[in-house]
Amino acid sequence: AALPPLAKKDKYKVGFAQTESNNPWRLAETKSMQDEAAKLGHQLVYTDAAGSSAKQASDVNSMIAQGVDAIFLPPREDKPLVPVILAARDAGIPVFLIDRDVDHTMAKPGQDYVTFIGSDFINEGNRIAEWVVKNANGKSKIIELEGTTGSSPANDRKKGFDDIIAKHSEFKIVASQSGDFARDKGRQVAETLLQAHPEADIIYAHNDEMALGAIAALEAAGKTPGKDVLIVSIDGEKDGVQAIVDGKIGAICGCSPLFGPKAFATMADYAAGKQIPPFIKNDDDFYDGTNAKDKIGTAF
Amino acid sequence: MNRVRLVRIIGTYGVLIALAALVLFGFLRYDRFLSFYNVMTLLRYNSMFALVALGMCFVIMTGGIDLSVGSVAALGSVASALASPYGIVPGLAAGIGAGLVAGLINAILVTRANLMPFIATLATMQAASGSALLLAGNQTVSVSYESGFTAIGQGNLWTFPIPAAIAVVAYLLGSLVLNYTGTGRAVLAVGGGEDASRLMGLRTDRVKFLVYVASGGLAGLAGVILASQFGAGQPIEGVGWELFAIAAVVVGGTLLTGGSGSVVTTLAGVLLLGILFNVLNFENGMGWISLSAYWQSVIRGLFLLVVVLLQARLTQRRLGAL
Amino acid sequence: MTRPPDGPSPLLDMRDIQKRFAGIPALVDASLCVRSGEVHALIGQNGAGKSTLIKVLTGYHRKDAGQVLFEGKPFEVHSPHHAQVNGISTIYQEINLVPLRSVTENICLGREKRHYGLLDWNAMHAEAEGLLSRFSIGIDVRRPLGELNTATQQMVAIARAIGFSARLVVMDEPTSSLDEREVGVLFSVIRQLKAEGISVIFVSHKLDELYEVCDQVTIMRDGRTVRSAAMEEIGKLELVAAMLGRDVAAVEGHATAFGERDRSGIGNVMFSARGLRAGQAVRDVSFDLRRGEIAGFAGLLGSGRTETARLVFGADRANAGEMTMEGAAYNPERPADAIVAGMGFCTEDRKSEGIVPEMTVAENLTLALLPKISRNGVLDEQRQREIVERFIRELGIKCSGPNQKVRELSGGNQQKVLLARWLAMNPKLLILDEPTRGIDVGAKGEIQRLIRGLADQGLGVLMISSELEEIIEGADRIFVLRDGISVTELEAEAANEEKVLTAMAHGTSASSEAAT
Amino acid sequence: MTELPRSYADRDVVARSFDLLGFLSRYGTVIALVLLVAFNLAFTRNFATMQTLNVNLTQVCTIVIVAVGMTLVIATGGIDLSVGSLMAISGALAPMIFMGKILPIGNIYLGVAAAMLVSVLVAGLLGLFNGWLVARFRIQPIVATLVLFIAGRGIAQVMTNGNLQTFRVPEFQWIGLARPLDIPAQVIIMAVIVAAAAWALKKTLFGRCILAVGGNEKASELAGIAVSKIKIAVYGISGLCAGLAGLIVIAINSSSDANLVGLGMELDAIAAVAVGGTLLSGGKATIIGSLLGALTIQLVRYTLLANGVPDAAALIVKAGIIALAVWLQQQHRG
Ligand SMILES: Nc1ncnc2c1ncn2[C@@H]1O[C@H](COP(=O)(O)OP(=O)(O)OP(=O)(O)O)[C@@H](O)[C@H]1O
Ligand SMILES: Nc1ncnc2c1ncn2[C@@H]1O[C@H](COP(=O)(O)OP(=O)(O)OP(=O)(O)O)[C@@H](O)[C@H]1O
Ligand SMILES: [Mg+2]
Ligand SMILES: [Mg+2]
Repeated sequence: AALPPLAKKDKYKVGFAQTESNNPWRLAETKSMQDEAAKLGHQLVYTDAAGSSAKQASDVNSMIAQGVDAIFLPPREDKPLVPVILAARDAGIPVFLIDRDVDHTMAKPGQDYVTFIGSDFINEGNRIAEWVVKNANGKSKIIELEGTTGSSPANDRKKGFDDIIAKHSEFKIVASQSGDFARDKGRQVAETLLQAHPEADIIYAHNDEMALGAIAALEAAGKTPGKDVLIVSIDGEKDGVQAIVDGKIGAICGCSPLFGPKAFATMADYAAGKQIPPFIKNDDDFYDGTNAKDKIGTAF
Repeated sequence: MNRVRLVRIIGTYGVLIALAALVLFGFLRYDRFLSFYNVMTLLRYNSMFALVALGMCFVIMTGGIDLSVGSVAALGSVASALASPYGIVPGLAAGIGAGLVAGLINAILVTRANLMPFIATLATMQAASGSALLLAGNQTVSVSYESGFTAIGQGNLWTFPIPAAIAVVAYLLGSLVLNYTGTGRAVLAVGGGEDASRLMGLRTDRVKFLVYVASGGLAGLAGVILASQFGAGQPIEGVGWELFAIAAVVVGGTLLTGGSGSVVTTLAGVLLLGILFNVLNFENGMGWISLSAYWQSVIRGLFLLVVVLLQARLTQRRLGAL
Repeated sequence: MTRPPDGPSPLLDMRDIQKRFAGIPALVDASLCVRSGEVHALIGQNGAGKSTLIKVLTGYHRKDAGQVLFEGKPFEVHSPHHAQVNGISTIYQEINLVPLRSVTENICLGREKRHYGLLDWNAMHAEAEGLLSRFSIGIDVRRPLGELNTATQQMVAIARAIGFSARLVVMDEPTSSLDEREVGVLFSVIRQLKAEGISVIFVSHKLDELYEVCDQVTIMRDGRTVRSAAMEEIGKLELVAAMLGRDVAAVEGHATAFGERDRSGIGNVMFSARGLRAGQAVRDVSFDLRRGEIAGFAGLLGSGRTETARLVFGADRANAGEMTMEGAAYNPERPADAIVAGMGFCTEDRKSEGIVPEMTVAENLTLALLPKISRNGVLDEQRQREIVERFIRELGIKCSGPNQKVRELSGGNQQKVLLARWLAMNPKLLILDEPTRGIDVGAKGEIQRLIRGLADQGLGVLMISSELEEIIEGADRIFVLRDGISVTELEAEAANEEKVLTAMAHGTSASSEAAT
Repeated sequence: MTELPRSYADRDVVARSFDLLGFLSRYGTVIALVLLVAFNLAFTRNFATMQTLNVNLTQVCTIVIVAVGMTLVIATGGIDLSVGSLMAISGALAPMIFMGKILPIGNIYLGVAAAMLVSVLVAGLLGLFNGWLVARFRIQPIVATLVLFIAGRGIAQVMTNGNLQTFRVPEFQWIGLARPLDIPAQVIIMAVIVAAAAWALKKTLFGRCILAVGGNEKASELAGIAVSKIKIAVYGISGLCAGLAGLIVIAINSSSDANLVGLGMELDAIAAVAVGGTLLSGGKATIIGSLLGALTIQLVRYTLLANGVPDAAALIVKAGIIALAVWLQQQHRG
C-alpha cells in the first residue's frame, strides 16, 4: 500500500494522540501543538494515553473512526504503535510521527507513515557525554539518574551517554539508578546514592527535573552543586537553564518539545505535494555556561 | 414479593440499562460512533480488560482482591512475545503459563501463608513487574510477524475480532462455571462466609486457590492478546488495569465483600467503562469543548461516582432486608 | 469415668482427647462413646468443652492428644470436609450458613445435583423443598437465606445436616433458637433418624428436652468427661449436680430460678408504646412497662418480638406509632438516643450484633459505657478495670482475665459478657432478647436471679424469650404477639402455659384493645 | 466460638514447638529492621553516619504521616486509595495561595499561613467526602475512594493546568527544609503525629470507638457508638494527613507538580500499615507498627539503591520482603 494523500484544504481536522501529560516537557509539546492548530484554524482532536501504549493505540483508532484528516503521533514505544499506524494508512489517513520514531523493520517512513520529526535520544546522550569529557576538570566519578525504567528515552539516553564514557577510561559510572524522570524521586535517589558513593563528583540526569532534584539533594547534604559536583542533564526547561546561569548545572543538551510549527508546516508541505524527507531532525540547542544567559528565552 | 423481585432485577441489570443509555447517547451525538470500525476496534481493545476483569470478578466473589493483574498481563505479554517466533501455541502457552505461575504464587501466599489478599497480590504485582522488566531487558520485545502469532490479537473470525471472540468464550465459560457447577457455587459460598463454608465442609482453600490461579491465567491470556495486538511484549504496560477491573466488577454489581456477583454484568461493566473512554475521545473530536486530559479524569471519576451511587441505592434496597 | 456397657463396637469412640488454646487447656481428658442408632446427649456448663470436642471430631480443630475411632477404625480427620465425606454431619452452635446465598444453595452446598455434569437447579430446589417439608416449613427456597428469621435459618441448618446421608449427625445446641412447636418437629425428625439407624449427638442446656429424645448422656466438666450413663438411669438433679460438680443436696436448694417474687415494688408506668408499626414484621404493637416490672414478650418465631424491641431501642425506625419514656415523648433515631434515655438492649444475635470478637472481655464489657468511663475523651482505665473485674466476679464469667479475647470464650460466657455490658451502664429499662439462650442451667439461674434482683431495685425489664417457662415464671406481665400485632396482655397470676399458647396461636386483637 | 482464622489450631501447635518462631513473629518488624541495619552496617558503604539517618528519616516522613491516617481508616475496616491524589490537591493549592494567584495577599506570612491551613483543610474536607460516601451510602471503601483517586489528581491538574509551580519561599518551605535543633522539621512533625495518634488509639474514647467499629459494626451501633461519625472522621483525618504530607513534599522540592506529587503513595502507605502488623480487615491496629513498617520499607529501598541493585530486580526483592514481613507478623496473631 502506498502513502495516502492529503487533500489541500484550508481547515483540517487533525488528531494529536499525546502519550502522557505528566511532565513539563509533554505539557510544552501539547501546548505548542494546540497553539499552532489554533493559529492556523485547524481543529485539533487531542487525546492523552496516560502513559499506556495500548491506550494510545486505541486513541488513534478512535481518531480513525472519527475520520480525521491527518494524525500527529508521538509513539510511546517503537513497536506497539505500529499496527495502528498501518491501520491509519489503510484507512487513508496520513500519519506524522513526532518526537519518537517507530521500529523501521515494521513500518517505514515515506511508505507507511509520512515522516518522523524529532530528535535523536542517543545523540543527546552522546553530546552531553562529550561535553562532560571535555569539561570535567578532573572530576570523574559519575552518578547516573535514569528515566523511567523500560521507557525508550531512558534506554537511549543511557546508551548514548554510556557508550561515549566507556571510551574514556578515566571516567567511571559508580551508580546508575532510575529516578522516574521526576524531581521528587530524583532527589530521593540522588540523596541515597550520594550517601553510598560520597566520592561521586558528576551527576548525569536523563532530564532536567531529576537534575533539579539532585541539586536539592546536594544542598541538603551540605554540598555545593556545580562546584563539588558537576551536574549535566537533558531537555532544556527554563528552570534547568536558569540553574546553568546560577552555576548549579554545568550543561544541558536541549530537546525541544515545541513541535507545533514544524509539524503543521510539514503537513502543509505534504498536502501541497512536496517531497517529504523520511527524517526531519530537530536542531536541538545545547546550553552551557557560555550561552545559557542568552538562550534562556528559547528554553521551554 | 413481586416488588422485591423487581428491585432485584433492576439492581442486577442496572448496569445494562446504563450501558444502553450511554450507547444511545453516543449514537445520537456522534456521527460515526456506531461505525463498524469503531465498534470493532473498541471490542478488540477492551477484550484484554474483559479477560482481566473476569478473573478479578471471581476473586472478588470469594471476598478477595487481585492487584497483580496488570503487571501479570505485562509479564505475560513479554513471555509470549519471547515465545512468539515458535508459533501461536508456544506464544499462547508462554503467556498463559507466566500468568498461571504468578497466579499460583498469589494462591500460595493467600491460602498457605494466609496473607491478606490485598498485600499478597500487591507484592506479586511488584514482583511480576520486576520480572517482566528483567525478562525483557528493560525494553519492549518484538513479536514475530512470521509465525502467525499476531493473528490472536489482530486477526478476525469472519469480521469479528479474534480477541473479542476469545473474551466472549471466556465469559460464557465463566458464566457456566459460576451458575452451573459446584465450584462456581463454592466460590460464592466462600465469599459469603468463609468460616461457615469451611464448617459446611467446603474445601475453601482449594476454591480460593483456584480463583487466584484462574485470575493469573486470564491476566496472562490478556497479556498474550496485548503482545499480539500491538506486536510487542510490553513490560511497563498494565499500570492501573487492576483498578479498571475492580471498577468494572463493582459497576457490574458484584459485591466487593464477596458472596454475590454476576459474570455477565461484569462484562457490561467493562464495556461501560471502555465506551466511556471512547465517548470522551469522540467528544474531543466534536471540537465544541476541547476537554483536556485532566478534565477527562475528573469526568471519569464523577461518572464512577454516579454509577456507584446508583448501584449503592439499588443494592442497599436489595440487601436492606438482611 | 464410666464406659457404656459392652456391646457391638460403638460407632464413635473418642478417648482421652486433649486440646489447648494458646497453652490454656480446653479439653483435658474428654471421652465420648456413641453407639449406632443412639441419640446421645452431651451436656456440661458453659465452657465445659462441648463445642470444642465436637470441633475436634469434625476436624475444625486439631487435637493435641487422644484417639478417635469411627466405625471401629482409627479416624484421623483433617478437615470438616473430610468428616462430612466420612459420614459425620454437623450443625454447629452458631448458625454457620451463608446468608447471601439462597436456601437451596445452603442446603445443597457440597453435594449438588448434576445433570450432564452441570448443576440441576430444579432438582436441587425440589430437594430443598422436600427436606424442609419434613419440618413443615414452606418457604421460597430461592430466597437468600439471610432474609429469613433466626429460627428458620436454624431449621435450614438442620435440614442441611439431615440431607447428607450421614452415619452420625452432630447437633450443637440446635434448639436454642427454636420454639416449642419447632422443637417438637425436630424431635420427630430425630426419632426418624434413629429409626433409620443413624446416631445423633445432641448438645443442649434444656435438660427436660434430653429426657424426651436421648438414650444416653455424657456429662463434661472443665474439659473432662465426668460421667456417662443411660438417660433413664440418671435423674435431673443428679445431672445438674454432675455438671456443676456439687452434690445433689446443694443443687436442690435453688431449683426454681426466679423464685417467688414480691410485686409490691412495681411502680408507675415508665415506658409505653402505642400502635407501633414498621414494615411487615411489626403491624400494630402496643404495650407499657412499669418501673421495677418484668414484662415478657411471648409469641411464635417471627411474630415480631425482636423487631419491636429494635424499634424501641432505635435500631430501626418506626413508620407509625407513639412512644413515651418517663412521661416524655420518645422517638429514638439511633441506639445512642435510647442509651441516653437509659435503655439497654441485649441482642439475640450475639455473634453478628453482640460481641466484637477481636476485642478483649474488658473492652467488650465497657463498649456501651465508654462515655461514662472517659473524661474529656480520654479513657479512665482505672474505672474500667474496677467495673470489669466486678462484673466478671458477679456474673462468674469464665475467662483467663479481662484481657482475654472475647472470641476465645465459650458461647455462654460470651452471652454473660453481653449482659454485663448492659448491666454495667445501670439502665432504667433493659430489653433482653433471649437472654439465657445457650446458657447452662447453673448460670441461667444466676442470670434470672440477677434480672429479678435488678427489677426489685426499680429496673424495668422487657424480656423476650422463646422458653415459655422462663416467660411465665419470670414475667410480671406477659404480652403476646402474633403476626406483628400485640394480641393479648396477661397478668402473671392469670397466666399459665395453656393460655399463653392459645393466645400465641389464635389470639385476637380484641383482647389487645381491652389492654389499652 | 466465633470465626477463627483457619489455621488457628495449627499455628498454636507450631508456636509451642518452636518458641523461637513465636518470638521472631511477635517482634517481626523490629527484627526485620535490625537485620536490615546489620546488613547495611556490614555491606553498605558509609552507612553509619548521621547523614544516612537524616536521609532515611526525611524520605520516610511523608509515607509515615499518610500511613498514620491510613492506619486509622484501616482500623475501621476501610481503606483509602485517594491519599496520593489528595496530596496532589493540597500540593497544588498551597503555592497558588501563597504566590497570590487566587487572592493577592500582601503579607507573605499571612499568605503562607492561609496556604497551609486552606490546603490541608481542603484535603481534610475531601477526606470527609470519602467518609460520607462510605458511611452514608455504604459504598465499599475501595470504590468510594477510587472516585477521588481518579478524579482528585485530575482536579489538581485542572487547577494548575498541569503546569509545574516553582517557588522559593523560605517562609513556607521551613516545613520541609528547616532544622530546629538540627533535626529536620518534617521529622519532628512526623514524630508528633505518630505520638498523638498512637496515644489517641490506645487511650481515648475515639480510639476505642474506631477499633470497635472495625471489629463489629452492628454491635458498635447497638452499643450506641455513632458509627457513621467515626467513619467519616477517620477518612477526614486521613485526608488531613495526606494534605500535610503534600505540603512537605512540595516544600522540599521547591516545586509542585500536580502530576506527580503523591503518585503511588496509597500503595506505599498501605504496605507500611500491613508490614507494621495492622489487620487490613479492621478491628486491630498499631500506629507504632505502621511507623516501623514504613521504616522497614524505606530501609529496604535505601539498601537496594545504595548497593546498586537494578530497578527491576529491586522490585522483586522488595516484594519478597514485604510478603515475608507480613507473613512473620501474622504468625503471632491470635
Ligand atoms: N478458639 C479458642 N481459643 C481459645 N480458647 C478457646 C477457643 N475455643 C474455645 N476456647 C475455650 O475452651 C473452653 C471450652 O469452650 P467450648 O466452646 O467448647 O465450651 P462449650 O462447652 O461448648 O460451652 P457453651 O455451652 O457455652 O457453648 C472455654 O473455656 C473457651 O474459652
Ligand atoms: N432480615 C429479615 N429479612 C426479612 N424478613 C425478616 C428479617 N428479619 C425478620 N424478618 C421477618 O420479620 C418477622 C418478625 O421477625 P422477628 O425476628 O421480629 O420475630 P421474633 O418474634 O423476634 O422471632 P425470633 O424468635 O426469631 O427472634 C418475621 O416474619 C420474619 O420472617
Ligand atoms: Mg458450645
Ligand atoms: Mg427474636
